[in-house]
Amino acid sequence: MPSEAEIRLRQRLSKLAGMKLLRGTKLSGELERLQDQLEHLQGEPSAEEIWRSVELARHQDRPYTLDYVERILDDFFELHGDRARADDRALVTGIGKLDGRSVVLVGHQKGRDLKERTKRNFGMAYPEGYRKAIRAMALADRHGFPLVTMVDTPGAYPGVAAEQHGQGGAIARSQAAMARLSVPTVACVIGEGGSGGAVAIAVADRVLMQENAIYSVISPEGCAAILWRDAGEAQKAAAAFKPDAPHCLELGVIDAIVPEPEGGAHEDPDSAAHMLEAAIVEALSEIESLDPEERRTERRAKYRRMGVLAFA
Amino acid sequence: MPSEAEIRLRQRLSKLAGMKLLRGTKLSGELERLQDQLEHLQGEPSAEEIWRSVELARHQDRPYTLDYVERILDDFFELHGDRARADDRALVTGIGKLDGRSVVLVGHQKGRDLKERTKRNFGMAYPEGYRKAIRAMALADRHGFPLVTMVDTPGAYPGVAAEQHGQGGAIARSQAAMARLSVPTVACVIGEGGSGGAVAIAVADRVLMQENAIYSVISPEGCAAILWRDAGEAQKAAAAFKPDAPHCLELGVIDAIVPEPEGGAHEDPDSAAHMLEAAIVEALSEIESLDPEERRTERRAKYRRMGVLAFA
Amino acid sequence: MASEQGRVDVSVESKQAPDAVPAKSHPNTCPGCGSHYRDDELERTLRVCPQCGHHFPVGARDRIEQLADPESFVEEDEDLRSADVLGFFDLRPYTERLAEAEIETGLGDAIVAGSASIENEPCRLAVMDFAFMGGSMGSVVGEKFVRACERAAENRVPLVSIAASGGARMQEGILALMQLPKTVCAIEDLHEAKGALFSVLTHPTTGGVLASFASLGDVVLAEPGALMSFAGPRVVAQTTREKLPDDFGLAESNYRFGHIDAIVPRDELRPTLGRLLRLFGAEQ
Amino acid sequence: MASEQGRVDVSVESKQAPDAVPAKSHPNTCPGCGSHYRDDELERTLRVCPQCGHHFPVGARDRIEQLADPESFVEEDEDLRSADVLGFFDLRPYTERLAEAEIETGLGDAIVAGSASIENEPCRLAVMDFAFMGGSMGSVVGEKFVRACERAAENRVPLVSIAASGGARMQEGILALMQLPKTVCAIEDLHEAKGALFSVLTHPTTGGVLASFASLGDVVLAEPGALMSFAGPRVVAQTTREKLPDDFGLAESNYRFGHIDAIVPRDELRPTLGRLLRLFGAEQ
Ligand SMILES: [Zn+2]
Ligand SMILES: [Zn+2]
Repeated sequence: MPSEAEIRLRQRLSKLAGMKLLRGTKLSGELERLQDQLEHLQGEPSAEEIWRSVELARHQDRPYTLDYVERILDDFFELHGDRARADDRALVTGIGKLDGRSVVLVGHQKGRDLKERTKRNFGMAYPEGYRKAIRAMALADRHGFPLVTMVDTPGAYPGVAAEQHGQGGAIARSQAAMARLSVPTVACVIGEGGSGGAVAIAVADRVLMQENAIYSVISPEGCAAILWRDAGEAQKAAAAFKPDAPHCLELGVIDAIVPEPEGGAHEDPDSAAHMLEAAIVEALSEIESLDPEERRTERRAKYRRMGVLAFA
Repeated sequence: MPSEAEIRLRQRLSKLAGMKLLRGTKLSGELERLQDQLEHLQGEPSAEEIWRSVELARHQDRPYTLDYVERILDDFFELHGDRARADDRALVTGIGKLDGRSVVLVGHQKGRDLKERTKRNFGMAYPEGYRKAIRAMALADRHGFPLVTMVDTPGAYPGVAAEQHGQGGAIARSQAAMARLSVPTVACVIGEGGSGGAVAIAVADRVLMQENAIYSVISPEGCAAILWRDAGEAQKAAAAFKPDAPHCLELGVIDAIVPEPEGGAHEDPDSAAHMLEAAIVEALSEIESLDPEERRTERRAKYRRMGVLAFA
Repeated sequence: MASEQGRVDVSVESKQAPDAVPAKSHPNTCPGCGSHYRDDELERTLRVCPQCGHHFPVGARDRIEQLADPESFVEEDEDLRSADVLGFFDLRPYTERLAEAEIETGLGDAIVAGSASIENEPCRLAVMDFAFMGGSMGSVVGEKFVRACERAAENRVPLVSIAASGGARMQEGILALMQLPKTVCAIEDLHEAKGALFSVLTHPTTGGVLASFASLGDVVLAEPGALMSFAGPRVVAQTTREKLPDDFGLAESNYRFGHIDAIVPRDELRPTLGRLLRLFGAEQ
Repeated sequence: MASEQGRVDVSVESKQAPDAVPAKSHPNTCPGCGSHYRDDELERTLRVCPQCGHHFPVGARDRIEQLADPESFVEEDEDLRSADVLGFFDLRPYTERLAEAEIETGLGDAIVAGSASIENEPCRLAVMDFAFMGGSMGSVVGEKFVRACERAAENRVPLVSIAASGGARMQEGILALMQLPKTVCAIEDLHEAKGALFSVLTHPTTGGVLASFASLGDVVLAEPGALMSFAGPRVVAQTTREKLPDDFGLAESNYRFGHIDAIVPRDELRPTLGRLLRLFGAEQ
């Protein structure tokens, strides 16, 4: 007998009834997992709840990648530089032990105070950052280390030099590198998952998303500026394109929602790290046993299914 | 009954009798090929003959890479750019048809007049040039196109920006890329094979060298400046470190010498191109039939053997 | 503010904006030199200004006519349409915008795909059309591109892609963003099958399309003067308060910085693709 | 003129030059702050100036003592010697220079290799010595490095390489240049066997060693103030007539430009390598 959450889920899915759901083939298997997740949620997020996610995802005290690294990874050693031009501090890469195994970490990094924000360019990477990430991914693959990424960026940096250095191509190639990896990969959206700059490091076997993180094709302000010609309409825009975790889960874009402490991750970073670690370890244990070739095929098949189509 | 050339060869090799020749295991098989080659040579090159090679290799009318490309390759399409920062004109990459098959070409390019020399930076590549080469190599491997390289550089460019952009690392990684390729690879030293900048694109299944080309660890002037503190002693230096083709063949560094027209390649570029094409096609036909894995193993084994050792 | 990166310049995306800026001039008036042409005049010159060489936009069907051998093009997946999975509503519902775009352009979405031959070399074609909602990429563009990759691999022929796009289609939300990895994964599969992709960038190719399949061609070509940037000029100017270089994001600048293999004037595009098809083609 | 690229600055290579420039000061006088030390004082601080942090050169055997667990180092291939295949003669025969270097340094060539453990983690060590003909790389350096790679792969332990080199050894001509691809191929083999290389660059690491194995570490570390450039400062200055930046080619500049993972002061080198060995080690 279906639970209330499952009924709610079925109702939501029924909205798609007239369309061919690309990922439909996997739906029955996924239903159980979705159900588990939905039990923790209180109904369809309202416009206010979505906006609260936007605010929490950007909260100035929210834990950043390195806050989790120091709580989750042992013996962490940071890898620097793209071996060509620069070491982009908006994106950190390194190796550490997670629950006994060595993993490679790639994550955006924001700054806490003005000085560090400038150094980290507000978490907005240049192409050099993505090239450093590609280098770290290659190292992971060479040594069989799983890859864990942490996504937390308003977006890739939109600057003259960034364009000249090939921002679009770098983001495309970072995704391609992740599509090629033989090792297990887990991506975690831990704050702002802003557009191409986010998905560049989020093409993974399992994509996790914290309860109050956002993941979106455009920032609310950017969307509002284009559609309403008024960045102040950001709240309305967010309600329209729904960057919150429940909607991302429902659309099959992420594989699981990671709970946060009451009030948001910043209220208790230790607990937040503990929950995130548990989710990553669980996700890894699911995929580590797979044959590498099969794992890669499934990863690509997952993205192959993304999207919703109608027919003329 | 051994030919005079073979006797001469044996005499030369006998100088090494007291040492363990690393490539000794292959010597018996190689003797025949060496003999063929040596029949065309007139004895041990003298200091004057070596210097004549240096002069011919640098002759201002000597055919450059693109002179051969237009004579040897059909439907040539040049590939530009390193997909990061620049398109280095000192190193050209492209695809063309050689004797009916598509091949990827990578070669240094000098300029004929002052304007083109500047544009081509005298054939001295920046790291960006080697990164463009690595990109072309990856394309060759992806599509199963054989790789043909043409080596003609005084050396990698020694400038402040070149160092800042990672000249040493780029040269190392270009060699590593060639060591990894599954496709057949042929390198041709067609002029100056200057040091690291040359070997960066010359790690190949078969290394050919034109009769009057040179291949060396350092330029004669550079060596003279260090050892005699006088760049004018270049001729003496060249006689000491022997960058000529016969010596390179004898030491096992190249696999065959490609004849040039009487007086040097510049006297008849069409004939020179014809001879070079024949040699490349012959080399390719030798290695195309091999299993890719075996070919790569043999390529690395060849370099594994290079060097001469003594024992305490 | 740095909040709009990943998006295209508003002016580029005017087709997608609710109150499109009124066209400053007639579409057949050359922005390069001010000359004005009749439709049939421009048709004869492949929509390139004979005076100054300015490349006017070309719709998907016209482009296919310019490139494919006569009668060779067979369209595929023409019945695919976008779905309004988010119930997206700004000033008007997304569904209404889609219907309007279909009526205006006669296209089902911003891409037309099918089999063809160019200079007698068989290939697959995937051609975008900026007139359909600013060439924005949603589920349909992603799906049709992926199917084109798959068929190119099956048939062992190269895929020729012509991009013209303002970026990801925000009305499809996060699923639009997912078309980036979706198309990227398809190219990886194509490459593992030893298939080739030739990517041609036309004005404009920005945002999510540049940050995915358009940048991943084995060979990347661009038309003269085409804007190809991840972030649009207006966003960059607003964010950085820098004065932009005159050739910001243009094909010429991208060529200089090593991002494309060649800038190909429109009348050379067909022979260039023919040459590439001979070099990469099935008879290899 | 541009003829010396690929070679190291003459000053760096003075050990190799026939008329070595007379030492400007006592080797135990700090070039950073002018302080003078007794041997035993410097020994206690790992040959780092306690006043200003200047890192004095360290010979191969001292370096091994600093890094390896006591009694853990077992040398290999100590009997390999260079051969004078070219009959190289400048002001004196190469063979004479080799004999002199061996007597002066007590080493068979510019590299010492063997098995060891660091912080109880087993590894292979390959340590260069600048005192032996400027740390130049000929057949022996190449061969011993390659054997160290092979043994690291066989024993499934990482290889730690400590570079200090003026570049390829010109007295061995083209065979010296061939040590570049030879060591590079060995690292490819090592990587395919899932082996790891940690490369530590010390002052100076230039020319052919930088352009081969030293740059290819899975992790690349450098000591503070170490010169690491392909072409030496003097060659660059002569060729380009540019004024060089103050930190030209130094580890600090290379770090900024993205070429190394970390600058590690000498007293942190052992724990850093220990950490890396735990991360990459066999128990993985
Ligand atoms: Zn005009
Ligand atoms: Zn001092």
